[in-house]
Formats: sequence, structure tokens, C-alpha cells
Amino acid sequence: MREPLETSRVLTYLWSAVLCALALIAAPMSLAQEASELAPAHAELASAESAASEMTQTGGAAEEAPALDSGDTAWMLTATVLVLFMTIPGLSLFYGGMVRSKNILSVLMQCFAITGLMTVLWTVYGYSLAFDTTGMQAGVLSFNSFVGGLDKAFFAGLTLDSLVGTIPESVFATFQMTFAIITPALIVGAFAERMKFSAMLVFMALWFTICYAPMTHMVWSGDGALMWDWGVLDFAGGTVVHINAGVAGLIAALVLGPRRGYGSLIMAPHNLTLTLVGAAMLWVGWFGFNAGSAVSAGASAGMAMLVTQICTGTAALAWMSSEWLSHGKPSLLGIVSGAIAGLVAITPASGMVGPAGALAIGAVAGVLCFLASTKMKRALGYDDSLDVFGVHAVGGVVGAVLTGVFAFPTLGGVWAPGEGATIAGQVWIQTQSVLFTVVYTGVLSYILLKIVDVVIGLRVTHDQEEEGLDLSLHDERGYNL
Amino acid sequence: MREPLETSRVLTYLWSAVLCALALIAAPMSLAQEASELAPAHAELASAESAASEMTQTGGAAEEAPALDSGDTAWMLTATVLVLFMTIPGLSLFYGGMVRSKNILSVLMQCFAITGLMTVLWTVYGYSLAFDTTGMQAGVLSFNSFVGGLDKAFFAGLTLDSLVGTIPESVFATFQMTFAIITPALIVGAFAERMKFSAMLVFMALWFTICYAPMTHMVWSGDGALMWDWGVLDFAGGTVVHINAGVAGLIAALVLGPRRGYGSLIMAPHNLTLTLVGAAMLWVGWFGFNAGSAVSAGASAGMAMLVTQICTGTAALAWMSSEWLSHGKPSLLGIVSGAIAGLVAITPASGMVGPAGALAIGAVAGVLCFLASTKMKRALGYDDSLDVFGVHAVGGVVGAVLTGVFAFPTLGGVWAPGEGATIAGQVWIQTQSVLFTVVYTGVLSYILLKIVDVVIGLRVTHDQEEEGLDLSLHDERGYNL
Amino acid sequence: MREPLETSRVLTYLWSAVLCALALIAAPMSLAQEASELAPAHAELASAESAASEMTQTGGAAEEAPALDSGDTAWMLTATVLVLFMTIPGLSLFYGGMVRSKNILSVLMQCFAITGLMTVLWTVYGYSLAFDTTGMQAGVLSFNSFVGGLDKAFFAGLTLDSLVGTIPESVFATFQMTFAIITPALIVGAFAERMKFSAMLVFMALWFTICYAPMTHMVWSGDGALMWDWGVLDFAGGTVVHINAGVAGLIAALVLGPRRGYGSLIMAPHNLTLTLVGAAMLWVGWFGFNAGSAVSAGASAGMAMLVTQICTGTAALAWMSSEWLSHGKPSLLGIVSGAIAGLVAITPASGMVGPAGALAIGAVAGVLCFLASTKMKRALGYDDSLDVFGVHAVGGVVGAVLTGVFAFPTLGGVWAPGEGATIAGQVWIQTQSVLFTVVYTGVLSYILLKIVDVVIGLRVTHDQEEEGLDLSLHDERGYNL
Amino acid sequence: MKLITAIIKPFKLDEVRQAVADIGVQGVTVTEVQGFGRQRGHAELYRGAEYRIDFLPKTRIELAVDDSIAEQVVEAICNVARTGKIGDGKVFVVDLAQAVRVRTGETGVEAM
Amino acid sequence: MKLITAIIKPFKLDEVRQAVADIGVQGVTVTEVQGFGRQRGHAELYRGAEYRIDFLPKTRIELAVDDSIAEQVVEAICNVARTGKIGDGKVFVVDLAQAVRVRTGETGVEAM
Amino acid sequence: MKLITAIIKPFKLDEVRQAVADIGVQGVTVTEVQGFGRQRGHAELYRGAEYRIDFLPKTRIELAVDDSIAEQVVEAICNVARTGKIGDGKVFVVDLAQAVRVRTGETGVEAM
Ligand SMILES: Nc1ncnc2c1ncn2[C@@H]1O[C@H](COP(=O)(O)OP(=O)(O)O)[C@@H](O)[C@H]1O
Ligand SMILES: Nc1ncnc2c1ncn2[C@@H]1O[C@H](COP(=O)(O)OP(=O)(O)O)[C@@H](O)[C@H]1O
Ligand SMILES: Nc1ncnc2c1ncn2[C@@H]1O[C@H](COP(=O)(O)OP(=O)(O)O)[C@@H](O)[C@H]1O
Repeated sequence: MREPLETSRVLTYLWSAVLCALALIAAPMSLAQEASELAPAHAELASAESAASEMTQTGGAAEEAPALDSGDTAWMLTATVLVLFMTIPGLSLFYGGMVRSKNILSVLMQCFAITGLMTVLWTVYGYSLAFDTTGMQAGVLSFNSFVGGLDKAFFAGLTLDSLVGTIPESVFATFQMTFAIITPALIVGAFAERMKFSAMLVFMALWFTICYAPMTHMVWSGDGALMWDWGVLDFAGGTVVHINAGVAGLIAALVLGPRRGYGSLIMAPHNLTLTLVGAAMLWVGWFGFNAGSAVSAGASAGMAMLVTQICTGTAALAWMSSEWLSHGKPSLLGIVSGAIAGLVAITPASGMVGPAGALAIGAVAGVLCFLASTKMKRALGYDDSLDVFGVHAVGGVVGAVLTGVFAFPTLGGVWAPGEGATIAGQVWIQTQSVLFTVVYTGVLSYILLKIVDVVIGLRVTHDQEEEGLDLSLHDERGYNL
Repeated sequence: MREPLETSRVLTYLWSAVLCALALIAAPMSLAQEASELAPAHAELASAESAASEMTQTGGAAEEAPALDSGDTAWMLTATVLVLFMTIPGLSLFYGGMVRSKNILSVLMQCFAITGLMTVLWTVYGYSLAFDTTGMQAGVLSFNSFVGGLDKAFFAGLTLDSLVGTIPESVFATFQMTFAIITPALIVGAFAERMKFSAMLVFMALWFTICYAPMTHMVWSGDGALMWDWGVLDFAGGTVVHINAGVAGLIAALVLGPRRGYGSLIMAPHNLTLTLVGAAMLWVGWFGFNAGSAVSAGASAGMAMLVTQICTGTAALAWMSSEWLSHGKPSLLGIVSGAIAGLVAITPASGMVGPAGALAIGAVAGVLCFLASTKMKRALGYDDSLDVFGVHAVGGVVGAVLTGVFAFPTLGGVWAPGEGATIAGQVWIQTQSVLFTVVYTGVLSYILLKIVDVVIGLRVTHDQEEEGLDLSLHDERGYNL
Repeated sequence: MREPLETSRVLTYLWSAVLCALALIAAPMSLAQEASELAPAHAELASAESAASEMTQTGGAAEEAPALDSGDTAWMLTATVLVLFMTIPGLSLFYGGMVRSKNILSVLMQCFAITGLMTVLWTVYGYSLAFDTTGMQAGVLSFNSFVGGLDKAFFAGLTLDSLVGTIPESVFATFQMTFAIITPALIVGAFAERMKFSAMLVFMALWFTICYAPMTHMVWSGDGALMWDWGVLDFAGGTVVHINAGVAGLIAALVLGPRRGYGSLIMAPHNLTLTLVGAAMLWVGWFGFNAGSAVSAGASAGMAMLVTQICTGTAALAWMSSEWLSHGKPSLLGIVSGAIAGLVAITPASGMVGPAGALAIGAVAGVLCFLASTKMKRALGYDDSLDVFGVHAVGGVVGAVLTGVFAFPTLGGVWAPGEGATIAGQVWIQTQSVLFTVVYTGVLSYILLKIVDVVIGLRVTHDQEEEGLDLSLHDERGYNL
Repeated sequence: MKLITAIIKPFKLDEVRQAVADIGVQGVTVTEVQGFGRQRGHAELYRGAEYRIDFLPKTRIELAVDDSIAEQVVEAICNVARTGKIGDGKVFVVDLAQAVRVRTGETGVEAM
Repeated sequence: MKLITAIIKPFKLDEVRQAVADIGVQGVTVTEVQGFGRQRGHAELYRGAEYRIDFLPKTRIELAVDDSIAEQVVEAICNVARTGKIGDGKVFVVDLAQAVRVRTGETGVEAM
Repeated sequence: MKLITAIIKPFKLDEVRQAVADIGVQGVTVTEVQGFGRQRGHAELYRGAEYRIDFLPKTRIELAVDDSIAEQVVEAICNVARTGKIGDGKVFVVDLAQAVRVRTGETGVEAM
């Protein structure tokens, strides 16, 4: 694993480049004043991540920290299992079924290898970059507002006794690890069927270090973190996970270029049963993702589960109906895509909105993601093979913005807004976070891809693409029926 | 979603028709006298549903309701995920593998669309029809003994604080939602490979409204509910779920008629691996179904899990042996069918019977369901494509009746019978409930199917059936290997 | 089910044979003196199994036993579901994908039938042979140090109230049942594509009785059990499950002989997507296996989960890299095999070692299992069809031995060593246990296989093997696409 | 001898086999093929990407027969396989120089 | 009439169909086949077990044409299917004694 | 030239390829087919529904050869593919009017 060294070098090297981008948006927002105003609102916030990250700081102090709760721990152990379940097998199958049979194994392999790689990187330094809070102070913008230090590298300080909220830190660290695994894996769908396996590994290691860990830190690491101080509402990862991955996917699709014969050759999904199974696994696993983000087994988790289910079902029907109306027939790929769109959109909103909000978000997400993944993609002509952008970025934006609307109790939300918080104000905060994320990850992903392209090349040869990645890169055949 | 309006119109319209059927059986049973006698027996009943539905009434009253228990909540969050897991992907694959490859997607699509549709209907009015208990009184037969009102429509009154027993009402509502999803989905197996997708959606919306929600209400909504007052024992849904769906399936198979070429053409399962996977997912998910019906993580859930496992394993071996003896070879489809039969049969009994009872129920269910799905079906000649009746109705009846036997501690049961409760008496109550369910759902399902047939037609054209539903209804192909 | 009688006869008959093998190794270790020295170390041991088995004795005594904890119970209900999930569908698919398409159903059928069979045997006498502790005394070697009595047959004495630790005994009994299911199922991979189904059932019933139940008893049943008294560390089943099954698998492969045409015919996996899905399910299910072995939802479970994830990811990358270096290309089958190797190796170590230890064990297991399953197997030429020995036995030994190293706090372990415990000493104890297991199960498996071969024959005919087991033994075809 | 190759609609296979068997042709070799012709195919749509699939699944039947019954066999196949709808298929006949039964080495008519 | 059988590289199918259609051949029957020849196959490796796969996926096109255009068709196929790389395939031509359109019973040239 | 079509038992493919290669036939085209004949098929049972499957998986080998070695090739195939059990298959030979190698345009014997 030489990435750590390499990437940390690249890290410092790139920091200048990104700071420009930051200034652009961060400046107006990062007035300690405004931040400290918002802080209280946050203090009340029932968000588990809040509790969570607060605890990471005071984890040791027994008298301050609540004691371990076996019920909360039981749920978080389960939630962690569910989120891992989303990536392998869930996402792997969802994507795998959509490619041509000659590339099925390559997609499964990419998701699986990412799982192993992120597990190691998270252990070595990822957890620390994301959740180390040394040097952070509410409302104060510093280097550590963007990324954590290395004090928690190799889980330093994590003992049997250390808690995060009411659960062992070991569980919290593993739970967050599963998020660090699925986010890069989501990007795979954008460059499927044409990227070199080796280049994929290197890019993912870099992207995890430069884009994922810092984003997690900025949103979830607590007082002093950039977007946390802005007061953004992102319960389970609309910005950190979906917009982040969705934008990176679009950039990757553009940088690599379309698959050979895209638009002329038939590139129909080779096995939609796999896609259905994957989508179903993503759906059930997502309860670990959203309800698990409550980091406890209580009312917040319960409500997160309920709205997740409502939004998903609604979005599935919305996409199905849109397709039925526009094309004349509903399709399986359509309805499952709608479900995923709904899951994506409710991610930042779960734990914040109520049933009514879930219905609304689901309907909007279902229709907009349908338009983005069909009409818009055709119109613009880029080859985002499996619609990472159309579903995750678009769905993530819909969710992030509407969370600012439906989180308010007046609209059935279950969030406790702070003094003087207004829908307009919160929507603005949400929007800023979205813009920031798009620029941040967009710019950096582009740079990273270019670097990898120059150094080892991103794309397989024509013959390899022709023969299929399974045989050409892995010496294996998907089906010998 | 125009169903609500349409169906509620149909609802009132049909009520007269059904009341005849009711009188037939309800009359002798519904004497307040007898009911109130049985009531105490129930009061003791450790059944979670009891606690559950009682709580729904007094949910708000903090001093009466037990406090939230994070352990119980943790388990119920998990159980909910498991039951959803049963439908998508579980049931979808179980059924999908048994059809011909040209119809695989249509089956997956039906199950998935039902999941989305029921999610929305449950949110809009289903939960209310099932669990709203206004106007109910122990032993008093009223309109509300059959169906709930609309006070809980759109989860009205469900807040972060509202509890059902020791868990958030949001979790209870979602848990029950998953039951409302899988029950209609079970019916799909009966009319597979020949029903119009649109007709399927309309029928399911109607059936959910007229058959599922009321049945749930009559059995599980507590004092004042028809069969609850009779004192029927149905821990996890023998009548509500399996007999209900199984009978509706048979009616659907009869009304639609057999597939073209049934009996002459080869209609072998196209991919039994999918069926095995689906069966396995149903098995593991079923623990959420049965042990989850304890609505707590305690002794009742534990025993429900143990007997579920014992009964399932036994039934699997019983079906396998029966086939081995009668045909000379055991088959995969046979043994997995046996497992499902065992799961169905133990459903009403779990939480009531002990290991010995589980062995007995499993053996009986395995053999009887084998005979029903093979010999009997051949003999009668109806085309219940995937044996919804032979497995779910027959298995459900076996379980419902034998629950009345093995629930008694004298036979190793863990149920606490009330004063003067006798096996004969309980078996009679169980039988009455079975008969009532068969008549109720049989009559109404028939009427609903006929209505849909007249209005939009139930069946695809010959050419569509010939070409396969995947291409003709969804413009998709299942396999492009 | 005539096995019980038959096997118990065989049991007594074989006991003499095995006692020789025992003497060989047991003697030097079984000095009550040494044992009682180690005992205290154990008493402190936070191992759940310890608590567990202690409780089984005093389960009834309310004042001694801790009360039921809903959180611990919630997790153990979930863990039980997860372990069953590992076998069906997990292991079935993992193996099924690797065979040729004409044998896919036979493998799925074997795993499923084993699940049913072990469920019944565990109910009838297995639980008792494994966990009945009558007549056992710390440090005293007796017949009951090897196997339990029949006092718990048919779960005698298991009531709603009986607890094991803080969970219902019903849950503990079901959790352990899932271990009794997967262990024999693991062996299937070794004789795939050529064993008679009937012979497989008989052999498994015998092996479960003679090898599995006693091994479980010797390691996990508490004071007075052979290896428990030695002070072996086996958190979740390195010896009991993996070495036990791995060695039995090798013996089976040798006794049955290679598949026809092995080495000349192409025997490529027919559907690696199934294998990937199975591996992924094993991975997620394994958290129930390892973290569940804490029999509680606390710090021990949390750490077990974290190290399981770390070790698995590391081993996956290790195998992938080894293959990449030695062959020039990484493969999907390779990386998933590496993950399984990691899961196997961490099994005895989870709950004992820390993150650092997990990284080390994963790296070693990944490389050694790769060498064993590729180079070594080629070299020796035996046909262990799906590498049960190369992955489970080798990985199990790596884990068992290294647990003795990395369990020590000085090396980041979370185990609390007793007075004067040394790494050398513990490694020696671990090694003894490994040797004992290899000899015990090796000798007995061989004898059992020979008996079955003589009585009913182990192998299918040439024509059946040629036609494929699906059609010849089950009258079913795997794919009708 | 003649080698007859018929391209028919898949669901007609059983009837055709029956028909030729009645004339005394006991063996046939069948291949699943894709047919392109006047008959139109269908469309598939995946997330807005529409594909026109021109080919249609057809069944190719190959059977060697004695000259004496060739005519008859061709006729029988046409009669049975005919639905009257476009796409019914074709029958091709070529001269068979030699036929051998592998098992026995019998040649010519005996081979069939 | 002639029955032309061409073995080509799969991804050339569409072009070939287009080319023959331009000459007026409206129908063709296509079969997925495995080709063995000079072109080398590939290797597969599963847990150390290495397999040499000699065959390559090829597409077999069968088309009946009138003698008058047979030459032309064969040429067209060769021109379009040629990549110059080994493994491009073969074209075989045999005399067609008879051809019938099942739907109409038309024979000879009318059948095509 | 001759176009030889052999229907054999699948597991005999490798031996047959070897045998003809020894005679100098470097290329063959192989198709998976279903055979109906004297050899009986098998039964499948699914939940009481029993199906008789008459067809058996066979392998169809197509190879074009020079007249000079046609006899020899047919013999070789028969010898190698023979198991003596029913179902061994057939070999058919038709005259080949023309053969072309797509890559080079070579015709006749050079094409093979
Ligand atoms: N010239 C040809 N050569 C070979 N096969 C042909 C030819 N023309 C048609 N076919 C086959 O016959 C099938 C039916 O032909 P088509 O033109 O669609 O209908 P019809 O034969 O009824 O006019 C096609 O799908 C194709 O497989
Ligand atoms: N003698 C033959 N008979 C039948 N098919 C042949 C023959 N020789 C080659 N083929 C087919 O043609 C394909 C290409 O032949 P090959 O020798 O690989 O390349 P080229 O034709 O360019 O020399 C082979 O894969 C095989 O399918
Ligand atoms: N008249 C025929 N035309 C074409 N193929 C035939 C014919 N007769 C047999 N076959 C093929 O040869 C195979 C073997 O024939 P069969 O009669 O079963 O055994 P055998 O050739 O040993 O008598 C059949 O499965 C079929 O594929």
C-alpha cells in the first residue's frame, strides 16, 4: 500500500489549487459570527452525527459521555452490516447487470477491490482524516476545518472502552468505514466497461484521500468543520456521498470518453435480474445507511426508516409513471432506477423530514432523475454508462435542497430549527453546500484523473475493450453455461 | 394515485355483498357474551400484537405506556428490514426462477411495483384502515370490528414520541407496512406469465383495500375487532397473510384461466438457482416476520425464532422425503418448496408452540403441501402457476389449526391459555377463523377480479403471451448473455 | 430420521479408535494441575463463549444469572439470522458458481438439505452433545470432557425463562444451531460434482455426531471440557468450524478421488457472478458469526466486527496481489477467495486481537491460502474441487496460531492474559489444539467415509457424472434460458 | 439423398418433428438461430436508449432423407409450419453426396 | 440457386447484412458458432488451473441467393467482413437444389 | 471440394479436432445443436409436472476439405467419435462449389 505516501504528497501539492475554489464560496459563509449564530441551532439538532462527532472528542471522559447502550449498539452493529451489504453484493449486482456480459466480472471486481482497498486506507489514515478533530473550534476557519490530522491513524486511541455517543467507537469507526467503501464504489458506474483496473485502483485511492475523507470531515466532524459550521443539514450523506460520487462520476465519464460504439452498437443490459436484485439489496441495506445515521435505536432512527421507505416507494412509482407516459410502457430498469433515486434523495432528509415531506421528495426525485438519466443524457451525449450522475448527483441535489424545506415542523418535519431559522435561509445554506461540493469534487476529480492518465493511462486498448475486460484484464469468463 | 377514491367507492358498494358472507359465520361467534368470556384469556396473552394494538390506542399517554426500549427498537428496526428483504429480492427471485425466461422480468416487475404501490397506499390510508381503533369495544360487533376509520390516514398523530409498546410507532407502522407489501406480492405467483401489468396494479390496489387491510384489522387491531374477540391465535399472520393470499391466488388462477399450452407445452422453471436464492432469502427474512411479531427482543421472539427454524427444516425434509418416495428422486425445487411450506405453517404458531409442536407442524405441512401442489393440483387441473394455493393456503390452514393444538403448555406450547380454554375449543375457534377468511377473501377477490376484467381486462393477448411479457409489456429482455 | 440410533451405535463403536488418537496429544496437556492454573486466566476472559457456557449450567438460577438484556438479545437474534444467511444462500452460491452448469443444482441441494438435516439433528440430540455439561469439572478429564450427555436432548429444560448469559437460551441454541449447519456444509466444496446425494446425507449425519458436536463440546462447553481446560483461544470457531471442516474436506476429496477428467477436461467455474454474490453474503454474514460470538452487543462485539473487516479487506488485497505478481493479472475468483481466507483466519482471533493484529493475520492468510489453493494443490494433485482445505484448513490454522500471538495487549490485542501467560506458551496451546483437531477429525472422517462407502457407496456412476448430477440425481436442469 | 434445412418459427418445432416422423424420418438435428427477413423485429428501451432488434428467434431443422421422400418431407414441413403470417420461414434442399452413421459406419440410406 | 455460408467475426454482422441487402438479399439466417483455425484463442486461469481456450466466437451467416448474384454476394461479404487480421473467416458456396417459402409455398427464386 | 457436417457427442469434440488436424484440416466451425433420433432423452420433474425431454445435446462440426482427403476425414471422424452406444451421430457430405478465405480472398483449396 504505497498510496498513503504518494497521495499525501499529492494532497499538499493540490491544496493550493483547491483553496481558490474554496475561497470562491467559503468566504461569505465562513464568518465566525454567522457560524456561531447557527451553532446553537445545531446543539439542539437531534442529528446522531452531531452526538457522534461530539463524542469522538470527549470519547474518553467517562463522566461526560453517556454509558454504552446495548440496544443502540445492537442496531449499529446491524446497520454496519447493512451498509456493507449495499456495496457487496448490492451495488455490484446493480451495476453488473447493466453492462454487457463480456464485462460483468470487471465491474464486480472493481467494487470488490474498492471494498478491500478502502478498508485498509480507512484503517491506515482515512478515519483520522475524516474524524480527527484536533485543532478545531466552533466557527473558526482553519486548515482543520477542511481535513483532520493523523492523530487517529491506525485507529490510535481506539480502545475497548472508547465510546461514540452510546456505542463503542469500534462500531462507529466500522460504520463510517462502510460509507467510505460505498462512495467510491458508486463512481464505478460512470466509467464501466472501459477503465484499466490498475488505474481505477490508483484513482480511487487518491480520490478517497483528496475528496472523500475531507468532505466527510467538513460536513460531519462537528464544531469547527467548514459546512458543519455553516449549519448544513445532511443526515446521512447527500453531499458527502451522493453529490460527491455523482459529480466525480460525470467528470470521469467525460475524461475517459464514451465506450467504443456508444450510440451505434447495442449496449443493452445483459442481465436485469442481477440489477433488480442489486437494487433490492440497496433498498434494504439503505435502512442501515439512513436509520443507522441516527447512531442509536430510537425515535430518530424509526422516523428515518419510515420516511426512507415512503420516499423510495413514491420515487419508484414516479419514475415508472414518467416512463409509462413518455414511452408508453413501464420498465423494470425504470422502476428500480426510480427506487434508487428516491433512496438517494431521502438520504440527507431522513431523520429531518416527516411522511409528507418524504412523499414530496420522492415524487420530485423520481421525475427529475428520470429526465436527467434519459432525456438530458441523450441531449448532452456524454456516456455516464450507468447514470451515476443522473441518479446520484441529481437525486442528491434534490434531496439536499428540499431537506431545507421539509425539515421544518411547519411542513411536517421533525427537525428542531434554531432561533430565527427560516426556510429560505436553510435552503440557501443547503444550496451553498451543494455548490461547494460540486466545485470542490469536480475540480479535484478532474485533476486527479488527468494525473493518473498521464502517469499510467486510464483506458484499456481498443482490442481489450472489444474482447471485453473480463478476459482481457482478468483472464476469466463470466458465463460458461 | 386515483385508487383511494375509486376503491373507497367500491368499498362501500361491496360492503353489502360481504355482510351476507359475514353473517353466515360471524353470527354464532359474535355474541358479546362469549367474546367477553374469551377476552381475559387474551388479556394474559403474551402476544406482542396484543400489546402493540393496545398501545396504538393509548400511544400518547406517557404514564400508561412503557418507555421506549432501545433493544426492542433495535430488533424491530432489523425485523422490518428483514421482512422487506423477503419481498424484494426474496419472493421476486423465488417466483422469477420458476417462470420461463421470456417472463422473468414481468414477475420481478410485479413484485417491485407492488412494493412501491403498497408503500404509498399504506401511507395514505392503509395503516389507518388496519390499526385505527376508534369506536371499538371489547366484544361489541360494529362496523369498526371489520375495518378501521381514517383517523390515522397519512400517519396522522404519529410523532417522534408516539410509541407502540416499547418501540416508536414509526417502527411499528413500517414493520406492518412490510406485511402489507408481501401479502399481495404472494398472489403474483398464481397468475404469473399471463396477467396485464396495468390490471395487476388496479386489482392489487383494490384487494389491499378490501381484503388485506380489513383482515389485518379483524385479527390484530385489539379489543372489539371481530376475530380478535373470537380469541383466534394468529401470531404472525396465518390467516391475515397466507390463507388470505393463498385463496386470492386460487381465485385469480381460476378467473384468468390457465396459461396457453398449459399441460402440453414445457413450462419448466428457467433458472432454479434464482428460486433457491429466493427461498433462502425468504427463510432468513422470515425470522423478522415471526420473531419480529413479538414486537420486542425477548423470550417470545427467541422462542419464535427457534420454532421457526425447527419447523422449516423439518418441513423441507418432509417434502423431500415425500417426493423421494413417490417419484424416486429428491429435487431442489421440492426441498425448497418444503421449506416455504414449513415457514408458512409455523407463522401463526410461532411464539405459541414449542420445539415439539414445531417438529409436528413441520412434518404435517411438508407432506400436505407436497400433496396439494403436486397430486391435487394435477387432479383438479387449475393452473396456479407457482402454487400459491398449494403452499400458502394449505400451509396456512395447517398452521392455523394446529396452533390451536400445540399452543397448549401440556403439548409443549408456550401460550398461557385462559380459564377453561380447551384444545377442542381453541381448534374450533381457529377453524372458524380459517373458514371466515376463506369465504371473505374468496368472495371478494372473485368480485374484484371480475370488475377489473370488465373495466380494463385481466389478460394479455395471445401474441403477447407468446412473445413473452418482458418484451411485450416492458420492452426489455431478461438475458443478453 | 434413523441417523440418531445408527450414529450413536457407531459412536460408541468408534470411541475406542479415537481414544488412541486422543491419548497421543491429550495426555501431556490434561494434567488437572496445569489446567487449574490456566482456569483463572479463563475466568477473567471476556470471551462470550465463556459466559455463555457458564450460564448454560446455572441458566435456571435467577439470582446468579444476569437478567435478560433486550439489546444483547436483539443483536443475537440478528447474528443468528446472519449466520444462517451465510449458508443459504451465501455458501451455496459461493460453491455453486464454481462448479460446471450441469452440477449447479446438486451443490445447492446439498447445502440446503444439510441445513434441514442439521436443524433436526441439533434439535434431537446435537445441542445436548455439544452443550450439556453434566459431570464436568474444571481440569478433570472424563468422558464428558469430549462430549456432552443427552440431558438436553429435544431442548429438554429450555423454557421461556432460561437464559444463557443475558439472552434467552432459545436464541443461544438457535445461534449455535446455525454453526452446526454451516460447518458440515463447508465440506461440500471438497467432493462437489461426484458424490451421491444419499451418501452425502448419511455421511453428514455421522460426521455431525462424531466430529462436530464433540469438537464444539471440547472447545466451548466450559470448565471440564478438554481444550477449554487447555486454555485454547478460539473466539468464533477456528478449530471447531474451519480446521474441522477443512480437514474433513481433504479426506473426503482423497477418499472419493478426483472428478473424471480432472486435469484434462476444462472445469472452469460456470458462473462467477454467483460466486461473487456468495462470497459477499459470506462476508456480511460473518459479522454475525464473529461479532455474534460475543453473545452480547458491547465492546467485544464491536471490536470483533472491526478486526473482521480489517482482516478480510487485507487478505483480499493480499491474495489479489499475490496472483497479480505470480500470474500477471488479478482475478475476481482470486480476490473473493482472499476475502474468505481472511474471514476464516480472523474467526478464532476476532474479539482477541486489535486492528494491527488483524492487518497482520489478513496479510499472512491471504498469501498462504493463495499458495495452498494454487501451487500446493497443483503440486500434490488431489482434487479438492472448491478448495475447502486450502482456504478453510490453512486459513484456520493461520488464525488459530496467530491468535496466540496477537491476542496479547502488548501486540495490540484486547485479550486479558492470565498470570504468567506468555506468547510462546499460548502459541503452544493453540498449536496443540490444531494438531488435536487435525488428528481427531482426520482419523474419524476417514473411518466414517469408508463405512459409508462400504454400506451404500460414496460415488455416482460414470454416466451420472458425465450427464451431470442435476439431471441424473434430481431430474432437474439448472438453466433453461 | 437430400439434406433438407428448414427455418421455422420455434413453437412449430414439435409439430414438424411429428410430421416428418410420420413419413419415416426418425432423426433430425435442431439449431436455435436468429432470422432476418421481411418480418419486423421489436424495440427495446433501457433508460432512454432505444434499440431496434431486427432479428427474430427461429429454429433451424436439418434432416437428411432419401430422395424418394424428399418432396414429401418438404411439403409436410411447409404444411405444418405454415401460420400464414409473415416470418414462417424457408426450406432449403441440397444434394447429399454421402451420409454415414458413426456408430455402425453404415452409409447411404441405411445411415438414416 | 446457391446456398452461401459465411463464417465471420461477430462484430461484422451488421455491416455484412447491410451489404447483402444492398444487392437485394433481404433475408439471412444467423447462428452463433465457435471457430477453430489459425487464429489463436486465449487463456483462462481459475485458482491456478490454467485453461487454453482454442475456439473463438464467430458468426455463421446462411443465405440462399439466385445464381445471378451469387458471385457478387460472396465478393460483398468478403469485402465488408475483411479486417486483414487472421481469423476473418470463410465463405462457402453450395448448389441449392430447391428453396421454398413456407408461408406461400412459393419455390425457387420467388421464395427469397 | 467437400463440405463435411458431423453430428457427434459433445465430449468427443476435442478428439475429433485432433484427428482431423492430423490429416491436415486446420480449421473447423462448431455449433451446439439439439439432436433427435433413436437415442432416448430424459425426464424432468417440477412439482409433479413431468416433462419428457426428447432432444439431446449434440455438437455439429462443419469442415470444408479438399476432395482428396474427404474420404479419409470422414473415416477419421467416425473412428474417433464412435462409442458404439446409440446416439453417436452422423456425418454428412455435400459438394462444395466454392470456398473463399475472407482475409485474403484466396479461393478453392488455398482458402482452407
Ligand atoms: N435468402 C435467405 N437465406 C436464408 N435464410 C432466409 C432467407 N430469407 C429468409 N430467411 C429466413 O427465413 C425467415 C423468414 O423470412 P421472412 O422474410 O421474415 O418471412 P417469409 O419467409 O414469410 O417471407 C427469416 O427470419 C430468415 O431466418
Ligand atoms: N476448413 C474449414 N472448415 C470450416 N470452417 C473453417 C475452416 N477453416 C477455418 N474455418 C473457420 O474460419 C474461421 C477463421 O479461420 P482462421 O484460420 O482462424 O483465419 P483465416 O480464415 O483468416 O485464415 C475459423 O475460426 C473457423 O470458424
Ligand atoms: N436423418 C437425420 N438427419 C439429420 N440428423 C440426424 C438424422 N438422424 C439422426 N440425426 C442426428 O444424429 C444423432 C444421433 O442419431 P441417433 O439415431 O440417436 O443415433 P445413431 O446415429 O447412433 O443411430 C441425432 O441426435 C441427430 O442429431
